[in-house]
Amino acid sequence: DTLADVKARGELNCGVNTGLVGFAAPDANGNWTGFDVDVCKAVAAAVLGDPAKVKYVPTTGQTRFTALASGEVDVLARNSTWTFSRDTDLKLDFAGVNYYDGQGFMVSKDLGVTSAKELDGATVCIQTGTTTELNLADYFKANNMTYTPVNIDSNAEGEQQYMAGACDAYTTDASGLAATRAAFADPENHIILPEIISKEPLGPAVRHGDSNWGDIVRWTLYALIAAEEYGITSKNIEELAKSSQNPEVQRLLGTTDDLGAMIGLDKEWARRAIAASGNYGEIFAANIGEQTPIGLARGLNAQWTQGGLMYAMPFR
Amino acid sequence: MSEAITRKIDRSQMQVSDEVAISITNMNKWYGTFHVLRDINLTVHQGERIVIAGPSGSGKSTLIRCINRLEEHQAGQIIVDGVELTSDIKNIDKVRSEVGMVFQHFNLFPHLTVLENCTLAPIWVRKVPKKQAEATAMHFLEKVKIPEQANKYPGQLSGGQQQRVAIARSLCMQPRIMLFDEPTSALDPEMIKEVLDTMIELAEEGMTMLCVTHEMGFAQAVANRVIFMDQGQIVEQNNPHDFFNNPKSERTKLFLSQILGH
Amino acid sequence: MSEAITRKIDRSQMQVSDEVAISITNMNKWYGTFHVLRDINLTVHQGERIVIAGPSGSGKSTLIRCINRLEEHQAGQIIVDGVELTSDIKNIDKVRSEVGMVFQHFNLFPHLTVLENCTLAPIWVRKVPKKQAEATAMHFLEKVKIPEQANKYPGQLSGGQQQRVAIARSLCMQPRIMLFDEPTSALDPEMIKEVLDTMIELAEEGMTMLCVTHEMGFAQAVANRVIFMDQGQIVEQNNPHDFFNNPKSERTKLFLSQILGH
Amino acid sequence: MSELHAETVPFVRETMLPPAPPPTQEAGAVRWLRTNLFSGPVNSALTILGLLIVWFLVNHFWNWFAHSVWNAGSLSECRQIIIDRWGEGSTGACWAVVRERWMQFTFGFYPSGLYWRPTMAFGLLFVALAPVLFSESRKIRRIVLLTAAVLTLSAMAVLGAPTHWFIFAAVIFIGATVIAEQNPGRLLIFSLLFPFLGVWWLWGGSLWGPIMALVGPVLGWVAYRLLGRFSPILAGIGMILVPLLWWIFLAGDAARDAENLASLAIPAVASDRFGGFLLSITIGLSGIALSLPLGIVLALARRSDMFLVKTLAVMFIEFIRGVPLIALLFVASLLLNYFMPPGTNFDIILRVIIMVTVFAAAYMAEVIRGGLAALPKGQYEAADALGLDYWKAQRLIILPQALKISIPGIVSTFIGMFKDTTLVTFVGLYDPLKSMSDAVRASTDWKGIYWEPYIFVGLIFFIICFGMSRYSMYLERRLQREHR
Amino acid sequence: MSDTAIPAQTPFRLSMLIYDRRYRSLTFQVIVFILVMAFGWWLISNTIENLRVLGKDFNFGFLFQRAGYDIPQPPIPYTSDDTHLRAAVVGVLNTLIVTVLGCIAATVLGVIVGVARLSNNWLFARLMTIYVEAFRNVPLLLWILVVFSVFREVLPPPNAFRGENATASMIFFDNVALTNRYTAIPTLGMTNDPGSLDLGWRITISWATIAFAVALIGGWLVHRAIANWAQKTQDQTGSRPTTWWMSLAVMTVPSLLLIWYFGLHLIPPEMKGFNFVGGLNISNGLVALWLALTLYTAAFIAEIVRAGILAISKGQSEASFALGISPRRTMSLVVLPQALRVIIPPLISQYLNLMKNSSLAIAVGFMDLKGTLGGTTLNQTGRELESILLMMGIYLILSLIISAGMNYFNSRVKLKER
Ligand SMILES: Nc1ncnc2c1ncn2[C@@H]1O[C@H](COP(=O)(O)OP(=O)(O)OP(=O)(O)O)[C@@H](O)[C@H]1O
Ligand SMILES: Nc1ncnc2c1ncn2[C@@H]1O[C@H](COP(=O)(O)OP(=O)(O)OP(=O)(O)O)[C@@H](O)[C@H]1O
Ligand SMILES: [Mg+2]
Ligand SMILES: [Mg+2]
Repeated sequence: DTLADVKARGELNCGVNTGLVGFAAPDANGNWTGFDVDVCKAVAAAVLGDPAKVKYVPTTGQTRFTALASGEVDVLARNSTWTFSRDTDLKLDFAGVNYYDGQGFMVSKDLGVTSAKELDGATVCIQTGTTTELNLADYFKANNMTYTPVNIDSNAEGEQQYMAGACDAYTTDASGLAATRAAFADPENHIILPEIISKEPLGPAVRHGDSNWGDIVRWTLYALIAAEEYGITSKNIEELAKSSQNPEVQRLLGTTDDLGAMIGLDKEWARRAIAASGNYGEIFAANIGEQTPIGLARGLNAQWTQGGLMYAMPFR
Repeated sequence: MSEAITRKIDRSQMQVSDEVAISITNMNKWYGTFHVLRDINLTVHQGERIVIAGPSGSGKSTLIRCINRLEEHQAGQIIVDGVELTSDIKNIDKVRSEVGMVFQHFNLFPHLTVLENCTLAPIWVRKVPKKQAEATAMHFLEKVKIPEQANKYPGQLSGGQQQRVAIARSLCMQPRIMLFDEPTSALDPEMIKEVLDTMIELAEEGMTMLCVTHEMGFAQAVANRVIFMDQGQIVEQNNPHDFFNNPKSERTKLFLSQILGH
Repeated sequence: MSEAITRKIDRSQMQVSDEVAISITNMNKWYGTFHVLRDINLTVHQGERIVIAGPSGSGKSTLIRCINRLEEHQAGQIIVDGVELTSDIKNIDKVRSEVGMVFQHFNLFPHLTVLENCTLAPIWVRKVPKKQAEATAMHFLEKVKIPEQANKYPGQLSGGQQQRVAIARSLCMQPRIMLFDEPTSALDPEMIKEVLDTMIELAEEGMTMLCVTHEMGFAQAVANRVIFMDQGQIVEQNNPHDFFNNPKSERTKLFLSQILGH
Repeated sequence: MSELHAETVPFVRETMLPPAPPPTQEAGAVRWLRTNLFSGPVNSALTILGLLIVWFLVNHFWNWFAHSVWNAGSLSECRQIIIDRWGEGSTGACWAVVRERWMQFTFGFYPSGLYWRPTMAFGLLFVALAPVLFSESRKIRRIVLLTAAVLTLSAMAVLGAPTHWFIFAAVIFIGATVIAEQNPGRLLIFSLLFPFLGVWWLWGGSLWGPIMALVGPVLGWVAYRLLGRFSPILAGIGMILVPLLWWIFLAGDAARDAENLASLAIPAVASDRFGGFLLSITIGLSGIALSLPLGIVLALARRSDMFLVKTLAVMFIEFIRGVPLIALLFVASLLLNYFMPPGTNFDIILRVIIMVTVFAAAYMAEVIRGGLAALPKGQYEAADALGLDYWKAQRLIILPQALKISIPGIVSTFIGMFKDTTLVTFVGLYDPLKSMSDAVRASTDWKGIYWEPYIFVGLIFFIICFGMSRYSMYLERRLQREHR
Repeated sequence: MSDTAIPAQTPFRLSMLIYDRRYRSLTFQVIVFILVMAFGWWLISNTIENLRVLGKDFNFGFLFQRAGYDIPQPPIPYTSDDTHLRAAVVGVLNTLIVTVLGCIAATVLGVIVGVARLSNNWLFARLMTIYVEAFRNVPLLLWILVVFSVFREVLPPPNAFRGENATASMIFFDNVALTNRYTAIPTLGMTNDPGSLDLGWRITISWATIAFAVALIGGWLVHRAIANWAQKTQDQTGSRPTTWWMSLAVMTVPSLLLIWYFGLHLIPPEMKGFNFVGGLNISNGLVALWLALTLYTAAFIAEIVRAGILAISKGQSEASFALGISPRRTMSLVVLPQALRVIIPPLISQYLNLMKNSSLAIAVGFMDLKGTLGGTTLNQTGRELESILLMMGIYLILSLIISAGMNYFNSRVKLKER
């Protein structure tokens, strides 16, 4: 029983990327920040009452699922794509989607390429151990094109490779491309091609077979999304908890019904989760939003009310 | 016998008791299929000094090494000081702590000082307190006339000194029987005398000794009995006088002519 | 002189021709700034047997090694068999194939059999057919009395046998001059005799020999001349009888007293 | 005619010649050049080739090194400074990243307030090593201890160590130096305690944990003593079983209770904070300390005349030596959890240390086997003849000598292992070389900095490994002298 | 005299299990065996239990599923539609390629450097020492990254070769292009293609290749025969006939004829689109890995060679000189045959190390065994237990083969001792 384990341990083990700016990266003092990290913090706040009680376990593309399966981490918040085989054969349960992504290509402007369809014969840099590798193979095959893959072990190495012109195109999730491009000395010389060749719903995953723990992570994520929908922010949350008349908000913040009891938590779990680093929108804006160096637009990740896909199931 | 008395040791003074120290009966040993020792029968009494001679490869070393079970025999019986040597570890340990052995190449422990070499076995096998073991060791080092070397390492000593340390080391276990396997053959001529003197002194004190050696002078001086071996068998045994002056077997004669002529 | 004739070799039988085998004039050698050989003058005639003695470090080995250019000299002249030793490689090769050398530590080739050791140089340097080289080798192995070891490896022989192989190996090149650098000093006493006997036999056949040795018995038995070196200089040279019985220089006297007293 | 020459040649030198200086060609710089650089056509060609290589290297890298910047806050600032100083288009090294992040390269994510703790542990390590490695030469012992003391204490002062710990370290250093003057063997106690103390200083927490762990061997010894009266076999079993039982069932609780009674805790630091050279050295040292005993056991087993024991040892050693370390690291990170009882989950650093230990132990076993084989058979026989049993003979006679002979091999195994600790990057640990450099590059300030971190880390590795290899060569030479 | 006396059996007592030497070792072995078995059983039962809890099974069926990923430059035909098994085989072949190339180059370089360190040229010996120490004391991973990065940063990208005013140009008469992705070299074309032999499993070998192999092997055999004849002549007459031109002829003439017959010609790589096409593009991952492994291992081999030569005492060459044997012959007849015996055992371990170190290919994206079976396959299928066990098994087998081969060689040249 993961919940009991986590509570007994007093610490949430959260699997994260070894270093992907904006999503999860340690700073010079080893403090982790990022979009995925904030999910960990929210879960820790909900379950343990303290967003700081997280042990971040850096995982590589190769070790992440095993770390989860073997119980080394309680939740894997590491930009992992939700796919059929992972959900079934790998015995994971995805708790939801915190970022809708898709694989794209970045090329240098002076290559004169405007569409991925023109990449026949190109050399493409990819990170090993990701779904990208499979998508890439499928895409070129489907379009009857050839390419030379350059398999790179880490993101940093891949960027270096691309910048030196050792590959014509760099492919990874569009969010990653944007982050990478943003960090270049000359972002204007690189373009991200319009084709998005795959669906990459990224979300936190838990071990298969512990539904209650899965529920906790899933609904913590929904709480963050719902909070944005209802305008609950980390600043106004205390006030709203007292004053809000919206029954959904009241239920969410534990002012009325005790939803927390149904998943083995206390009444105020969601309030703490949101307070940890804000609602989904705040987290997005703080880590990868347009104001950050990464500068991602909300796009698909906007609330459903704004034409996006972020849609929290009702708290009822 | 009487003619030998004029030699260095007065043999009549030395007590050879009736008590049996080593008794070997019908002992046989093989290395693989090679029959090294054949039907050895030998009784050694307390206080006897026996010299074993014979051509190279005749099994002298093997015989000696069987007596403290550095080699295992496969048939027959070896009883040392009343204890039969079988594969029983307790018996082996008992025998080994009663029997001292001095090797051709000294085999001192180079990482220990002379004193530590001498006290090691008493401390760890006999469980003697360190102080006491050191006192004993100094006593025996004095006996072999190198007390001043006690704190040196073996590598710093000459061959003769090393061999004397080896003798002292064996004596520190206060064995009832001493075995010597060509103790002087790795030494330079000048040093041989030092070691032989030490051995003669030991002999004078009545130690039971079995000594493989080619020093025939030594044999004549101290041995009660000389045993001649060839091809794994005891060919002849006799008192030194008769052995040297009146060998009976042809082989012995041949051997003696080579050794003494050399 | 006449007293020495009764020794093992009858010197009058041995022909020392007038032909000059080695002539060294005003030769000097330095190791770095260390002056090892100083103004060496030496003429050796065909058939002469010269023994070189002297304290350790006096330059005996260096002198011998200069003669077949294992060391380079820096001043003066060395003429071997009519060929002057310069840096000219052809001359060096010519000299080396005329001069045999036997080392203190034998320096046999351990990866080759005794026979191969002996045939290697004739085959590759003299271009002798293998069969013939082997026949010659067997002849010389017989001469040093170990033909039966021909197919063993050096590692399987005793020291004395190894040194005899080394001599045979040199002889197989049928050199006109043999150099020996302390050929017996690495051997056990029993084996020294074997090797000296071989050398005496060689001497009897009239081989020109230069031999660094401390075996004074050998010197007295075979040498025409004994050279005493000290501090890189030839201090005294004389026929063996006078050298041993009537040394002139103080140093020689001192040296002889040490050597012979030892 | 035969006596002719002998008669004519008698010669006596009356005055000895003084040594003369060698001919001018044979001395001084000319000679040196002639013999060392231009002694023949081939040699001259080689010299020219060598000069070309040197010129090529200098020509290509000199500018870059010469244009070094040490003070800057980010890579772009660095580049700006270089352009300002040396003009448009010039390139240069930006060592500012090392200056700014070298603590991170050294300590990883260790809490900065506690940097003094690993520093102290590392400094005191030399005290622990003194009786093992530097025991022979008093001069070296003095130099090593005093240098370690001065460096450690000043580093601790700079890093803001609490006064009482500072005094503690100072006392140990002074005490050790004094004791080492008389009998370095006595420092062995500290060497034995050091693993426990070191673990405590690095990971923090309660001292009671290490203490209770230490109680295990003590209990084992007691059991051995008590049971030894009945039967040595029983004693042997007891000696192994009692500590095991203690560690598995009681030690944890005992430590907790003791901690509650009297707290001996210092702030705990979790494993995931380890990184950089701290991680490498921790893994390396634990690996060597653990692999040495394991290697000895394996070597003895491999030389045993018991068929089964020997076979098992051979299989184990050959298996480990036949597989890349990186595969074993993946076993540590991916498979070890499969092999443990369900629910156990232990620290990744610990798992990596286990695998590194096993890996090094196989190599160590071969090194020690060589040492054992080099011992003359007479040593075994002499020990037997004195009545020493197998274990006593091994402990008192054989191993001390064999290990001494093997020191060079052991050191080079250690160097190899230390270099291999960089491979932990592939299982998500922050090794100094790749992960740390990547982590530094992941920050927006230093994105795109490439060579400087690598050169810096490589240089540190070089200094440490080269130092160790020189030390082992020195030991080898000295041992050769001794064994003459 | 009894020749085959059978030792008398003493009756068995229980205490003999402990105190009798014969039984004691038996007892001990049985205990060790039981403990090892128990430990093994414990591991296996834990694994089974863990697999059960996770709902996984232990099954190599995944090897026959579609791999779905691409491997650049597979040595045998491979596409993303092939199975994981085939991908693993590609990985093994890649490992072998880099190992074999690395061993050859490292040996050559190592021997040269080892000898150069002994040279009396002060400058050159020092340079070699610096090289050796630098490579021995810095982690291999760093060297791999450095070599890879040097290629990437220093060499021009392929598009620098494009267009009228290209900034980079090809070398060797426009046949080879060094780029920061790959080294483009020409392939061989035939005007008279004899077709190829199908070995099954979609592996084909051109008949031309086979013809050349036969020609070369045949040429080599004839060369051996010539050498034997020369040896025999030398044995008989003492002088060795000059045979190098005959050997050269039999080694080259058949091949030249075949080249003419098949109309063999070079097809130089050509810049087209993004990359060079037409030739063979050897990826920098492979080249960098190979070069780094070579440089690193050669540093160790140099030390081994140096030690081996130094181990042959000066007396050996002096004795040879004194016999009038020339320095060159001394080296080949006296010094090297002996040095070889000292050198070979540590050389074996260096070859093994090189093979194992090649698993660092992961750092440069070269798809060796670790990259395919232990990397992408493992990752895509989630079969870590099976993949890693299989991978370790393969590495183990390769190691055992290398060491068995070299041990055989070693035992043949061992010195005979007394
Ligand atoms: N471990 C062994 N295995 C096989 N044969 C052995 C072994 N030890 C000795 N032998 C053989 O047993 C025979 C007797 O050896 P032993 O050492 O007892 O002879 P020795 O009389 O002491 O000779 P030496 O005077 O040369 O010491 C010899 O032929 C020897 O080769
Ligand atoms: N290669 C060398 N370099 C420098 N000095 C050397 C060299 N070889 C020998 N020497 C020195 O030259 C001197 C003469 O050496 P040499 O070997 O000729 O003496 P030796 O008379 O043969 O002595 P020994 O009787 O010990 O063999 C010695 O002082 C020696 O130290
Ligand atoms: Mg013997
Ligand atoms: Mg000399």
